[in-house]
Amino acid sequence: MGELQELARKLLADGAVKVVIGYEEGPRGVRPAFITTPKDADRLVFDERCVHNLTMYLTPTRKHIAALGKPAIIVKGCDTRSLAGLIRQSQVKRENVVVIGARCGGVLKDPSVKAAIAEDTVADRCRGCTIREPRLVDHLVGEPKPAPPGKSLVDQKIDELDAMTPEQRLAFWHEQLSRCIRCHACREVCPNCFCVRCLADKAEPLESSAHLRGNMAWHMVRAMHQAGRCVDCGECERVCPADIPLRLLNRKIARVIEARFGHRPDDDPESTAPIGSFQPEDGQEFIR
Amino acid sequence: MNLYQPYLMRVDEIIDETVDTRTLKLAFKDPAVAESFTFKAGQFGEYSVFGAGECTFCVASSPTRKGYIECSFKKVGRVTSAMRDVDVGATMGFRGPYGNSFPLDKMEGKSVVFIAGGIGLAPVRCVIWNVLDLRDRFKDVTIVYGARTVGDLVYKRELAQWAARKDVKLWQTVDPGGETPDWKGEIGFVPTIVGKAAPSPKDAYAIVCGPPVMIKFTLPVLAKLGFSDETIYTTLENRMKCGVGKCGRCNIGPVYVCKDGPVFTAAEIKKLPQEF
Amino acid sequence: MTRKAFITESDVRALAADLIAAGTRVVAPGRVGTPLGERIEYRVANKVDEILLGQDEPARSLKDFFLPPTDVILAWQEKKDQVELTPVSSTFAPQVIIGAKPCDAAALEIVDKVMDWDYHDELWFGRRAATTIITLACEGGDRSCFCTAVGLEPSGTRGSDVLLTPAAGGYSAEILTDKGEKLVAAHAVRFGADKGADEARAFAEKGRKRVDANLGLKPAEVRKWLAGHFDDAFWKSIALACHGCGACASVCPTCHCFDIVDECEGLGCGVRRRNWDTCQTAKFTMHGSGHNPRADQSSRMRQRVMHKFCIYPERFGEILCTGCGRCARVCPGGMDILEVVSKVNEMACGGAK
Amino acid sequence: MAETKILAFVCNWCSYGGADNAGGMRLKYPADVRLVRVMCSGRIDPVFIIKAFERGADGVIVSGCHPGDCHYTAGNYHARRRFAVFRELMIFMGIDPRRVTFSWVSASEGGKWRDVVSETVERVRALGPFEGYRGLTGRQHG
Repeated sequence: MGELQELARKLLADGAVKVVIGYEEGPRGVRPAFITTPKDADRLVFDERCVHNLTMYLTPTRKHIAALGKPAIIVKGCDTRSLAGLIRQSQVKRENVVVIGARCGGVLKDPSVKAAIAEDTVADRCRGCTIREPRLVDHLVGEPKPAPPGKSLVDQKIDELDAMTPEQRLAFWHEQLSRCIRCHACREVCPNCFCVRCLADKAEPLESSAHLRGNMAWHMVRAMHQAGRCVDCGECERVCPADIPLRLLNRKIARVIEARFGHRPDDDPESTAPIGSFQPEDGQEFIR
Repeated sequence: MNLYQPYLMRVDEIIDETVDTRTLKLAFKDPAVAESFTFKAGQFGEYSVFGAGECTFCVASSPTRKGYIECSFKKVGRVTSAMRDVDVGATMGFRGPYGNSFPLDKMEGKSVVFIAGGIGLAPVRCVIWNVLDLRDRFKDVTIVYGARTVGDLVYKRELAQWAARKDVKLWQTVDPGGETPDWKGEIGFVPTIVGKAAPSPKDAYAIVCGPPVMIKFTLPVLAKLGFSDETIYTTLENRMKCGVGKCGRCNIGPVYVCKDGPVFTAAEIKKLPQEF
Repeated sequence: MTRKAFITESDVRALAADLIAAGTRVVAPGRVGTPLGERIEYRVANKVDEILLGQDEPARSLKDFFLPPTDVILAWQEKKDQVELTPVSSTFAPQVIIGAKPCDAAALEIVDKVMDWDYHDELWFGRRAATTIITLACEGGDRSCFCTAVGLEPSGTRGSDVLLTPAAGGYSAEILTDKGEKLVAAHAVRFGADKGADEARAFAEKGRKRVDANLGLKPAEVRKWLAGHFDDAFWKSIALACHGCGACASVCPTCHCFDIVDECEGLGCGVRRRNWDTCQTAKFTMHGSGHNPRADQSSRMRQRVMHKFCIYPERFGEILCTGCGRCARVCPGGMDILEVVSKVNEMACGGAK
Repeated sequence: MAETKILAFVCNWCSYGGADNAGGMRLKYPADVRLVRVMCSGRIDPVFIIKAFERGADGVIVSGCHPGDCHYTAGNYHARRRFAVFRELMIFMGIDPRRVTFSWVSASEGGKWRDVVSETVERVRALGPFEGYRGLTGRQHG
């Protein structure tokens, strides 16, 4: 058995953890798995189809997972930034979870089909990845992998949008957001969306209807609430049943924050959040 | 026009029951509707404040009183907050009546025991007045009503009226510690007082309404007194939106509270999955 | 009173062109380009060449056109102490759906039952009455399809007014209802004499076999098991990966639950809307007091499965599922209703437990 | 030119005082503006601005204490970061940022308040009503 499965088996057998949150083979490709007995550890898989960011299963909103007992979780390098965020925001205590880092060389755009990582198969968010070897971990598994190829298309698309006229941009977003049906799947899979009661679940101030006015408000508010916290794991975009390019919004804001406040999401639980902190000398050229 | 279109109602009277509960008396704006509108004790409706939304309550007034309906509510959310803000003369909406009702025809000629806790008196009060307005058709009427504190007792004016009537046996109670120095009623939890009141199960029906915990402990007391589960009625309130079996949220297993209820016998409730 | 005819693919397009030219709304599968790639959706066709007469399943079902994600049910306007209501009309302009999936057409008939349960939902049936559905037989979908397990057919006629089944040179057309007959009569020039019936039968047979391979089910046994296992540990085990997002319900052709909300359009005026809602979120059943009868995700998951395979069949004699497989395709947690139901089926039939 | 509807969110300690001061000094400015007083500019959630447009505002003014003057020490610094991001988001979504004025107005700056309002009104009047946003529900019924 592989290194990962052996480690999981041991953790469960020793009683160090009660559940290993990882990936297994499902009817339509790889999916999240919750392994609770040593003999089931065989079911675990880890390869380039493991696109899911599992860290949201650690948030206090997932009561049914917490009920299983102390978890171990399999994370990719990128996922550790979410984990660091959850620790930073007091949602997860580092000592309450065993972190198994898996070395990663990028995941697939279409995880339902097995394929090698290449320029045209790799998920866009993996391009330019700098964190292939997770650091915030208790155990590290897998062989070092080469960096995923290619340049981010999202950044390219943002540049295109920035170059458009405001009317064109508005038309673009109207077209995209008109497909939104307000299922809020983007929120539910997001490790940052751990609010006990989301603003969107209240009758005020957001309109819950799936018309363009309500959709614009929801996506702007969500983007604002993600500002400085989004780690671009791309889960919201992956799960959107309407294929709305949500990464464009979050990535744009991340770029604004980096340009203005010099902050990038990292895997350090001690770092400061850009929204929620300030510098007296922050730019204010837009303020009268 | 569609089935979600409410009747327009005028707020005729506002009665503060406790610090956080209030009763609104609503009259139909359309005289034709006022004339033709009928309902049965136990039925509910969707009350709305335009701009805030709809909310589900039983009709708290008796079907024997025509031309108006009353609802009693506690301020907990957006709609009930808006309902607290309306003034006399304001316009509200009402859809209904929906759901089944208490079997008054079956109860005729029998004794009736009413047991209620807190604001659970609202649906029971509807039946009480229905019975009292047709008093000669029923045998003994016993009412056991309790609340956490004296301040939490609703329909105080009517409690006084019932207390004054010779043809009604009224037991009022408050939870220990909830009494005031001049409190003349009982002190103790509703199930205990029911045991003390010990209404006869002979030819009798019981109507129980209140917080789940009160119902839970009252049912064994009634059973001990000899009431069968088929003669005990209660009403369930689940979150609802449509009131007519379409919106899909009020079901408890296979039972739709809006269509099969809200009135159930204890026997029916025991058969339900414990998900309410 | 079904009769058969034949129509070529170019005549289907010509028929659509005639309808569009006459101002009838035509809804058909079409490609929608997004920055994330192309998707196929049922949508209003403005031009004939947008219509896709293929086998790909639209990402969303037809319910959007009968129970829109958001729909105005009335408008109000305050005037001093008075409120004026403007009811919305429940008569709708005619629309023709071309190229519907048989499962999506069948879903409408299934949901009809609840929409007519003692109270007649005028908005639903107004749209139903205004719509003529030309269905395109299905060759059997992918591995998540299981329509034959819930009593439907890839070439089934339920809910359709006209069923087109591929045959050499075009489609064998089965005219199933008065509405279908009326449409065909009005466009008689587009239809030829019946031919290709044998090919159509073979197509249907092939499709059925293909779907059959995915899942065999004994719905009555499943229902019985579900009715008796409300508190089974099974429910806890299947909901772990569930995010409670409700994406499954939003793409489901039969999920019809909704919310009613008021929205202001300024001061003293606004509209009341009916919006899609889903049993998968916590707030769906949350009481004003904060008490929630379905407090955890496993109870919400159970509700969805129960509603589809036990409650609805008991009430209306229909499984509230068409086996279209969309929920499995869209689930971010990789959950699969096929898997859940086959496990139930196994427990129900295999004597386990 | 037609009157527009401008909603101003002003902080209790500085900008509301500034507006008061403008009134006290009998400074004249267009009557298009309605004030909503909040305790601090840090309380002004971007969703307020969105909501204002939804309910029919043609323009929005957001105003708080000058940096360093916040009654709560740092509320306006926090607000500044948030607004910087929100403004860029608006631009990215294609919403005209000229419909929103961010400003610092102290309690003694009646003149500045008049200028902020006058400039905003002039700009928003030139842009015309913002029915486009409020009407995004597309009330079609089909």
